Amino acid sequence: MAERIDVSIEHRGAPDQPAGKRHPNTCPACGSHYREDELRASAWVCRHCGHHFAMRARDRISWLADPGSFTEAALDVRSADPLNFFDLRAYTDRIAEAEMATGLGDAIVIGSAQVDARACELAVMDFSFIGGSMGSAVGEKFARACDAAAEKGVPLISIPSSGGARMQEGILSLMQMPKTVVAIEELHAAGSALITVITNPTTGGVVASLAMLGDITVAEPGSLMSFAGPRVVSNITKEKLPEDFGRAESNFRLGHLDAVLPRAELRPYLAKVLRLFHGQ
Amino acid sequence: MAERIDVSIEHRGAPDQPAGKRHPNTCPACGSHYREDELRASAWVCRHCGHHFAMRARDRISWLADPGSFTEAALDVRSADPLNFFDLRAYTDRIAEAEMATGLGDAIVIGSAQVDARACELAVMDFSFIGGSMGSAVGEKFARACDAAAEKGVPLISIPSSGGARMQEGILSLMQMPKTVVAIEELHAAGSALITVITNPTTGGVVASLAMLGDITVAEPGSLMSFAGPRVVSNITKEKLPEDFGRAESNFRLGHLDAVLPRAELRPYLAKVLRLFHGQ
Amino acid sequence: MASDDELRIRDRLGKLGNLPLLRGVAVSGELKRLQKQLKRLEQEPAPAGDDIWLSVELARHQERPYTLDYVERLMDDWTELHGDRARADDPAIVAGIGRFHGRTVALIGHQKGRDVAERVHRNFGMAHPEGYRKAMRVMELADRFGFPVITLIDTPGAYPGLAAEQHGQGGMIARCQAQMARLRVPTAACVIGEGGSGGAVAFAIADRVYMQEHAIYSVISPEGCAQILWRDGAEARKAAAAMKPDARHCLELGVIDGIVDEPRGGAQLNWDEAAFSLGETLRRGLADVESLGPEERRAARRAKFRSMGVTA
Amino acid sequence: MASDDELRIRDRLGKLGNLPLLRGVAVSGELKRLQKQLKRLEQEPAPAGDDIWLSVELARHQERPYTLDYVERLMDDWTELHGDRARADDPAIVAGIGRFHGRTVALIGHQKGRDVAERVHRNFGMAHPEGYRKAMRVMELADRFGFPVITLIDTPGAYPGLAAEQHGQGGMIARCQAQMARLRVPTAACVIGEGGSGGAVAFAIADRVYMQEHAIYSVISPEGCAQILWRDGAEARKAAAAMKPDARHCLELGVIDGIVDEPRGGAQLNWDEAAFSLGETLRRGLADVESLGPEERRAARRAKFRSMGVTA
Ligand SMILES: [Zn+2]
Ligand SMILES: [Zn+2]
Repeated sequence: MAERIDVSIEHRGAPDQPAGKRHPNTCPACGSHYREDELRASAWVCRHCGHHFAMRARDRISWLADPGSFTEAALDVRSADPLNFFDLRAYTDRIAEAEMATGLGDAIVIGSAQVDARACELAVMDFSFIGGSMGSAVGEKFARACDAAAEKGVPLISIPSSGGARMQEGILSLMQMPKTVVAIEELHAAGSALITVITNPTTGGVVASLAMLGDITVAEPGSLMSFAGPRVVSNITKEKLPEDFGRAESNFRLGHLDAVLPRAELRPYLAKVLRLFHGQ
Repeated sequence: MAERIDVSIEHRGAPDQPAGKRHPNTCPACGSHYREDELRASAWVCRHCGHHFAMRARDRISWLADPGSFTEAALDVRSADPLNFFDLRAYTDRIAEAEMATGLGDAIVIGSAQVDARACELAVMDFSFIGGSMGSAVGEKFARACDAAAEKGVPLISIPSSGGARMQEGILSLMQMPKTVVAIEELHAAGSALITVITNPTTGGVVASLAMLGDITVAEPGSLMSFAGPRVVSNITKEKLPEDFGRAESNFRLGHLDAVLPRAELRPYLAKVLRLFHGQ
Repeated sequence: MASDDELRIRDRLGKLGNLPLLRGVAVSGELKRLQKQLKRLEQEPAPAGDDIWLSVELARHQERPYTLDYVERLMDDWTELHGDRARADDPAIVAGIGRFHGRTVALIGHQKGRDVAERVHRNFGMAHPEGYRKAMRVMELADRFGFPVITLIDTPGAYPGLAAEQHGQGGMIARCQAQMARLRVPTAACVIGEGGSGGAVAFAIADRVYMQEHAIYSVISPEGCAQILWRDGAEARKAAAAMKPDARHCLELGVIDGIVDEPRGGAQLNWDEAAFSLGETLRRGLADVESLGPEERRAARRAKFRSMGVTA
Repeated sequence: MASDDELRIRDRLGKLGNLPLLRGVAVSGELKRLQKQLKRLEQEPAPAGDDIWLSVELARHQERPYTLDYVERLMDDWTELHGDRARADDPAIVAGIGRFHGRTVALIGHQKGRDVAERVHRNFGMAHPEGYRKAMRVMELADRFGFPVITLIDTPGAYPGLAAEQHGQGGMIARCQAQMARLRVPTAACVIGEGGSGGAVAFAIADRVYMQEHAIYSVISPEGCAQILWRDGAEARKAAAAMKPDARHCLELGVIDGIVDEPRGGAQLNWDEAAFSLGETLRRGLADVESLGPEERRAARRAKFRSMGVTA
């Protein structure tokens, strides 16, 4: 039997973690080390080589939204455990631990904001919460962000980062794909735009649903975006994959992205796009 | 400057005419020779090797439509000469000669018919009239066939065969592309189906308009169907083209056709499809 | 609009599964179906480890009927349509039109191969983006002519090859779901074997979604789940027991609208009986939503999927 | 609806060209434009051999402004969109959104290269099917958001390569025309250089179609026509004189709705002036059809193309 593709968490899609523990503030590309405040000041971009570190959801929002403009929504939505799932550990334990470690309710933060004085909704994922995997809570919150944008007639800026589906929620995690898709359909029916910023990594079920339906879709440099992760694909093809397999640059070349934008250019780009969609 | 592609008559797309005159009733594939009545009896298919000879438009209609069911329309529509076009000869002379030689008003015959007792409209092209080229008369008659099918709520069976646009009508021949396209849009808006049977050869502007917009599109075996003819393409690529370049079999493999059907299977297939679209 | 009886039963169905699953879903004339499902949930015990694993095995049984076996038994004047009008005809997906209980419908399904050569040709039912594009073309045609759409789901998953990724596998699956969410015609889907992750869900955004009794529907294969969570692919039985990909649990979780009975021992033992049962369910499913207007039907379909999931 | 004055002038325009060209076309507030075109047809002599050949040369002039040169001068907040979401981003076609006279529009055009490297990169403005698919994606987006669509046409023709044929060049051009015929938003097109055959007409199904004074629009290049009809590519001047691909003749034949003045001597001599003139025409063209409802506008667009051609 041939190998299967899954939309579940693919840890292999996570940022490179070579053997030995590297401090999260050490640049994996050039080895430069930064203090937390230095990284924050540079929007988590390595000043030496330009490597884009992952950004936490709340950091991303503080950096992107006009100061004081963000109002978080659906703070109370939490993952349930409908299957009483237990592998080597209980799913409820994994959730509790992730909540403790990240200070987040689940792998997404949503709410309303202004960017360069234009109103929008934000839906920003956080890879540090169980690999940014999409379970019912992520699906529900993303869908509510669509609802809010549709209701207010403003664009939704979506910033995915995900290893795939939350397999501990079984088939219900798979159903978050159509759930987010129909929410986007309703958003579009209401005349609002979806602007998507792919960040590293975005793989699995999120790619086959909410991440690839943007009216405009851009990515940060070097971001991995693929449905199947590179290791699954190389196991299938039995070949060495192209160096830049699934990276933003090759996805741009292959017609899947409107632009690859260094973080420094992202805010003015989004401000411009908001002006264009607000003008109507 | 790189070579250009044109939608004009491409004589190179015509059925093979090797050096030396071959009698039209001699099979170009195996050399078998037939009397006219033999060819008619076999629907112009070589009994020896299966080669499909070109069929004249009226022969095609007699063969396809239920006996006595065909009523020709727009018999009076003729090519005009809006540019007073003169190359080595006058366009008006070419038309007059074609009319004499073929007994047709132009390179298409349209009308209403029944196929296996189901009403439909027919639009059948004839390559022997100036290479089946599409000028204003062909465009107008095809569009009227669409109008009639839309009005009666029946499917249109379109059987193209064309070397491309009628360049002696200049830009007006190019405009027959959008003219037939908008006629098909109106046909679709009225809920009628377009069923297309590609015959050898179908190239140039007809491919980039009426021939490729069928709801169902099938082809006779071996039919050439390409926008640019093989010689233009091989001049561009400077390579030997695949043996079956542009042939029905490769177009099927490449996703452009629903089926490749020997002439013997075509009538029952069309009857079946008419039942399916009439059932609504 | 739902009758009081329907709402009451839906409520009980929801409570049984402890789920907010049926919120906002317009229903019509499906009282009997709901009663039957309720009875099933109340009277039959939920399957556990061994039962679930049996379904995993039967869902993958190499004698199980495939899409074209059902087409042969359920459709008249079947006309298969080929090609994505761009670059390929993907044999892992079958699409066409035919007459089903007297009216023209479109049918789209994954297609596995029966012998080794056909399995390779059909790529084990794992589609490329070109296959989903072919499906979308036929859905568009069906919608334009008012043909109801039936989908049959039977795939280990979308093909994870290099070209598939380069040609936008993820985006195509997303757009296929979006297109199903946009259709104005009645739609019914059934998982007839393996409902494997994104490759399966691409065809599952239907007004009525069914599973055969021994079909499975899951976010990841039991082997894949075991590999990741147990770090041992051999723990697939444990993973299956934990993920509950069987029809009974999918019904309880509100993910499907009903279960299609199989011949005793599995569909592989009697293709005709399996086909009859599937055909009756699909016919009733389409009839359930036939009387709704196109907008209402589409809104109900979207509302159903919008409501799926459980949050605390 | 057309005023009596408009109908009278349209009638005279038609008679001048001896054509049934304006039948069934709904018009609105374009009296001034028609009067100007009428004056042009009455007062300026029709160009013959040398004048036509001058336009052929100017249309291909390597200093002539290209699509992105006009974008730079006419659009604010220009945002180029890339990729067909399937397999490529075709640099021979530029597509994006931006602000034009205060409102968001989509703009799509062929793009030639200025120096040798860019010419190769842009494939001399000859698009692959993937380029037309990118254009269709942006048209769909524009239609959904109510952005008017502007197309700028400047291509020797669609690329006649092997892969282009294999990926359905003809079908894609046909579907691109069909999509333009379906758009609900106002649309305006202008041939800004070479309007070469099917590759050009793919973008030309607009409410208002213009040509710059020295643009050409033809079914085949003069060289190609000469090769086939005179059996000698060197007879291109004769072929051009016979085919009459110049703007004045296209207007007379009812194929375009107006001519955009160029700076004296040609657009290549003053890009800013050429851009200003083009921008004013496009703005007026969109305004002409703005007040129509989407259905009426689309019906008028279709009726215009349905009426093109001359039969005896
Ligand atoms: Zn660095
Ligand atoms: Zn023979």
